[in-house]
Amino acid sequence: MQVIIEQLINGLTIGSFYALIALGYSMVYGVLKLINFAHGDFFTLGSYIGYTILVFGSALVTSHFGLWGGLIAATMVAAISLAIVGILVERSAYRPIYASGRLPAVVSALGASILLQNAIMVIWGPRYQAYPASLIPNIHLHLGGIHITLLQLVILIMSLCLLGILYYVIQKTTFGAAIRATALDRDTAALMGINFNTVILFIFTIGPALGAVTGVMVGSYYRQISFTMGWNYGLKAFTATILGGIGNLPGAMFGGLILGVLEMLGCAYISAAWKDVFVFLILILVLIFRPTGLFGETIAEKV
Amino acid sequence: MKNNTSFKSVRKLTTDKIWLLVVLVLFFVYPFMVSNYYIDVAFFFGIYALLGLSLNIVLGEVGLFDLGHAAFYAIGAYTTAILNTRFGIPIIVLLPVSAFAAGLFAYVVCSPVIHLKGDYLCIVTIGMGEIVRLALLNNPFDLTGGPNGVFGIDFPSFGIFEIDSSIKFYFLIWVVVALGIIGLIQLQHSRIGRAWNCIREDEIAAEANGIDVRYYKLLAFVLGAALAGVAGNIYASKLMIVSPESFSFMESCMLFCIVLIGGMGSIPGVVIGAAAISLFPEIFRPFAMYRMLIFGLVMILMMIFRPGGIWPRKRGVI
Amino acid sequence: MNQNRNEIVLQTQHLTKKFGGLTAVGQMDLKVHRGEIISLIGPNGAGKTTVFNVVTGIYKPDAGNVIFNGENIQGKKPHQIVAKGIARTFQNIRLFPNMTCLENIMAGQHCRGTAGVCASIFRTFGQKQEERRIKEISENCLRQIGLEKYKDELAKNVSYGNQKMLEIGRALATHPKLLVLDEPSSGLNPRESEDLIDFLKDLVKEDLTILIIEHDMKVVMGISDWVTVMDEGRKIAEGPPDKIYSDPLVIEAYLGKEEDDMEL
Amino acid sequence: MKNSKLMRVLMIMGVVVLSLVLTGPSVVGAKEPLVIGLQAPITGPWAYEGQMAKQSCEIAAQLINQKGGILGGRMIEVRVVDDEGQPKTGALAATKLVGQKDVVAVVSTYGSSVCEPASNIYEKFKKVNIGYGVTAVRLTQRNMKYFFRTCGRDDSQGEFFAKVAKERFNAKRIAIMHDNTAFGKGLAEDTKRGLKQMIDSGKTQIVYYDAITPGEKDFHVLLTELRESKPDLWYFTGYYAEAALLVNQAREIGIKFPFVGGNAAINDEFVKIAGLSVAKGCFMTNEPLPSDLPSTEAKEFLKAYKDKFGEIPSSPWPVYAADALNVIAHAVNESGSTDADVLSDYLRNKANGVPGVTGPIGFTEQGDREGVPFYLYVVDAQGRIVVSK
Repeated sequence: MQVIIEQLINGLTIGSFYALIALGYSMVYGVLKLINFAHGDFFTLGSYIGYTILVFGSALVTSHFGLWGGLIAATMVAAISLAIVGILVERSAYRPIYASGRLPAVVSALGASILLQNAIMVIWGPRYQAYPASLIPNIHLHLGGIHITLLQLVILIMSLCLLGILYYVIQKTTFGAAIRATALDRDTAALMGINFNTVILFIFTIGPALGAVTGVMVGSYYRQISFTMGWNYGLKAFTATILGGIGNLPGAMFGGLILGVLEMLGCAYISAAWKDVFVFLILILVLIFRPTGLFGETIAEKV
Repeated sequence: MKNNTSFKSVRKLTTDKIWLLVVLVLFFVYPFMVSNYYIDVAFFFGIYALLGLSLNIVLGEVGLFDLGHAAFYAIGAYTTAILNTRFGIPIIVLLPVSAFAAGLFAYVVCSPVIHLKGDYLCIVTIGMGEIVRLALLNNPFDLTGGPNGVFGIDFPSFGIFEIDSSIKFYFLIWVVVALGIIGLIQLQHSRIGRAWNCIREDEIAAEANGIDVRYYKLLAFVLGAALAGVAGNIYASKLMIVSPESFSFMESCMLFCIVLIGGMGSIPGVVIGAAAISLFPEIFRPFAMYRMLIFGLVMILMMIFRPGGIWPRKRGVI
Repeated sequence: MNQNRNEIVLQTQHLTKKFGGLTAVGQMDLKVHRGEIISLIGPNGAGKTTVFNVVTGIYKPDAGNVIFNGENIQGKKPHQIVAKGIARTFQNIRLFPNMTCLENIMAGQHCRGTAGVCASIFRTFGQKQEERRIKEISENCLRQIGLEKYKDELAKNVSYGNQKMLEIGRALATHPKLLVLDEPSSGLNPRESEDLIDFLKDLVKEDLTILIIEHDMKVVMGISDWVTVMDEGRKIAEGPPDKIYSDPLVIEAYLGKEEDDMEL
Repeated sequence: MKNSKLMRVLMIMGVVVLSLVLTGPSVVGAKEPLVIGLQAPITGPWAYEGQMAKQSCEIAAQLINQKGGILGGRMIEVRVVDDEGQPKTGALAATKLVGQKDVVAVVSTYGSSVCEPASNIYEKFKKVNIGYGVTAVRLTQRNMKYFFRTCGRDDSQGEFFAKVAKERFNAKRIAIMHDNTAFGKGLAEDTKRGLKQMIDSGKTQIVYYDAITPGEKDFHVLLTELRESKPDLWYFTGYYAEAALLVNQAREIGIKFPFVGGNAAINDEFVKIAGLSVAKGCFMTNEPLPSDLPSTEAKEFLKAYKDKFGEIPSSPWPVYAADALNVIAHAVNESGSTDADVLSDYLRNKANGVPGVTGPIGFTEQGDREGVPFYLYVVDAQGRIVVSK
């Protein structure tokens, strides 16, 4: 019985990372209907910047504030720098293409992803980088016989808090309503006085920043980062967003968590090699019976 | 031919004729002037042209968002590899067989999901692509050889005439591509091509005007898959080994870029797109580390300045 | 009461369609007779377009069935219904914008052609012949609706009025027995409305039945042989146009109860 | 009008073909230096391995040239071709090198599924090619005339692991985990064959056999399953990146049984990522590491490498690439000719005990490296990888 709980926690931990990335992903995707392949690389860039801060800049920070201070400082710097990178990518790669439809934007996003991925490789080198073990708090806990590290618990709690905050901002505040309105129908929202540029500014700072935070979390939790990891996480985030239903931010969150648990079930009860096949089969089955995702509302096509 | 050909169109016809001659001459002369390496580069350009044309049916003509097309390419290649190495069936016989296998696979997989719209269909095709790749990797029933793939595939041979050198493969692939182009042009100007374009323009209106949308979407997928299967067959026989790495999600993305950069629904555009995607990495080989960096940048710039593609399709006079 | 009218072409029996809790159409019985122009009128939200979409197979009804030429077509797919002989237009124009006007008309011919993939690729004799036939019929159709000079113009570049006519032309190209028009005159100026009325009138002479949803009373009066009135998903009256025009129930449905002194 | 579209298509193909012709440089190699080709994954997922192989070959050539080169003073030049660790680009790279007539022989490549298509091309165009990072057994079962390899084979490592499991660990319940790559799965399959004899005698059993997905980060779920299967010994045949994650996360969920890695699983990167506290006590079955190579050539090579690049190669494969170059140079010098048939005959029959960085070099009839010793390594308290007793 204990093992099942432990596996569930493992599944939820993976799921919380997917949820966070999916959230950043579906902020851009929901509003612009743009499959932002570059989001996976925002995540990677965030973890690399976090790594650099931790290794070089944090000597002074950790001496003052201890290990946790270093980690928080790294996360902050990564988030801010990714917010800037997000805006730059939006201005250069996406803004000129809004007018020419969705498919060219996909190719441009792919181009941006390849560009970012190789830029990271050129700057930080092709080798795997490792978050230094000494800088990461490593405390093991035994809650009722279940093996869990403090870091795993902190990350689980932090991601749930971030999800909660963003859920509140998106669902309950007026600015959140503006974002949701733009997601549903950009032109009408603009007619209602919602300034499209501020919405874009918001989603292209919060989205990538969230990716960066997740990047630092993944880096500190697994302590190993590579310049190609963004591609897998990006694909998983896109899957989670679709599973939850396009343009539905809470849906993306739950989609991510469900994806994590599905992967756990596939890996534990079928076989580790076939787990991704299992996950994609479930996704396709869901879409056959609910063509707009789990939480996506089926909007009847008005004829 | 149009009877009242004005002077301008007559002149245009003759220049086209000259250009065709120049191209054909070049096509025949090229392999004898360059080293094997550049013949093989032209061969892989041909493979990507054929794959681009096959995806163009689904993405360019009907507008279905297919990011898992490499799965059909893999089915074609593996059908050829397994049947040839296990049962010794000659490659040429396997050409139609792998086209049929890929087409059948497309029909079986796409039937339950063909009603999905836009991005939902996209993620299903991505899922299908990943399932095929992972299944090949995990070697079910010891059939696909797992990560080592299937090796020892023979060369295609018509009785005594065996295609084993780069030059022969060069002519084989480009003859198949030329046949594909002619077939697709005929389809484009036929009742079926029009039906596909109607579906791309407005699905509801197409259905309400007597076009069986479901049938024609499936037809596009089956034909696209069959053509990709042919490309898989020729690729397998050229490389003599097939392994799952060649059919990754990135490969499907590259095919997607070929159709978009070339020009959706435009056959000459897709061929140029294939040239861009397959020749670019080779020409920029000396830049090594920075090669892919420039490649990503070019993709962005291309979409900013030519969103419609290098040679977009013009709705011409019929 | 329907004295000298010929046999029924289309009939709906207790047709019901619900969207969630809302009953858009409840127990609707509609009868359309051959060779006539029937108008279906009623205030906004009366369920006219919903009846339309159920008859043409876009929506599946919750209850009741649709009989066309004696055959129950309820539950059939729209393209099968078109093949049976019901062609339609849409309230807001749904042409194929990036295709030429001729191609739009040829699209209508699609269900009448038979050329398959092989025939198209190898250009068999039958296929070439069929293509030529389709092209000729389409060009005649364009000439019939007066748009042949826009033959190679993209549909989206043509004026709104012409787009309306083009959509009707496309529907006609499917050789229908029953033409179903959804507010054909909306957005047309008076002169274009008159042309439309004359055009529809001589269409009927060629053994074609027309069912129209319409708001413009002048067009309804000018054109219909029979009028059916709907309100809140139910049929409240039907009969020849002049009788309907003065029917108190109809006026009440349109203008609400209190104003008694409504000047006509 | 219809065929004008067809003409335009062919016209464009002509322009593209034309541009290709112009860019085809005609290679005029200087007559004097003796060119040895190196095909390696300079970019792509294995870029790190490729670059180390390139540096190793440059050092090997530099050492030979310092001693006056071969064939009476001809200097050795290394010409590098990148195959990105992909089968398709592997074939292209091979065709490129084969086309250059001045390339005498080729040190070709890392990764069995990339080497496969490349060696077919080298065989067809009669070019001696020596694999340095390809351990799949089947590569030398194709009775090829021009293919050799300086690294060991999976099956020899599999048998070594079986010996270690019996004598050193006396393990009854063994768990084998691979990563679904050509190398990882090959070694896992050969280890299962190596253990067959012990399994049949009922002494041991394989309680866990599964694969991770390369590129993944989180293995907690899989490791919990592993823990539940209660093995005494855990053998992971994948690469060091995933090995570090696995060992780290295994300790997190309370796994105590010993970890043994395949020959690509443990290097100083592994120690850095896993952290010293976790890496301490991990074992590895591996060919002799450069630092443990007894021969004088090894010391000389490592010193030159360290002087030029600041650190010695962190995995065994680059050193095999250097030895491949050494044995080619030696064969050319001894046989006095650059003809492929002469070279291949020399390597197959006359080359035994050729002094090399990884010890004496000789080849079996099929082209495998003779007598590749395997050692059991362990990470000691200071994080150094040393031969375990």
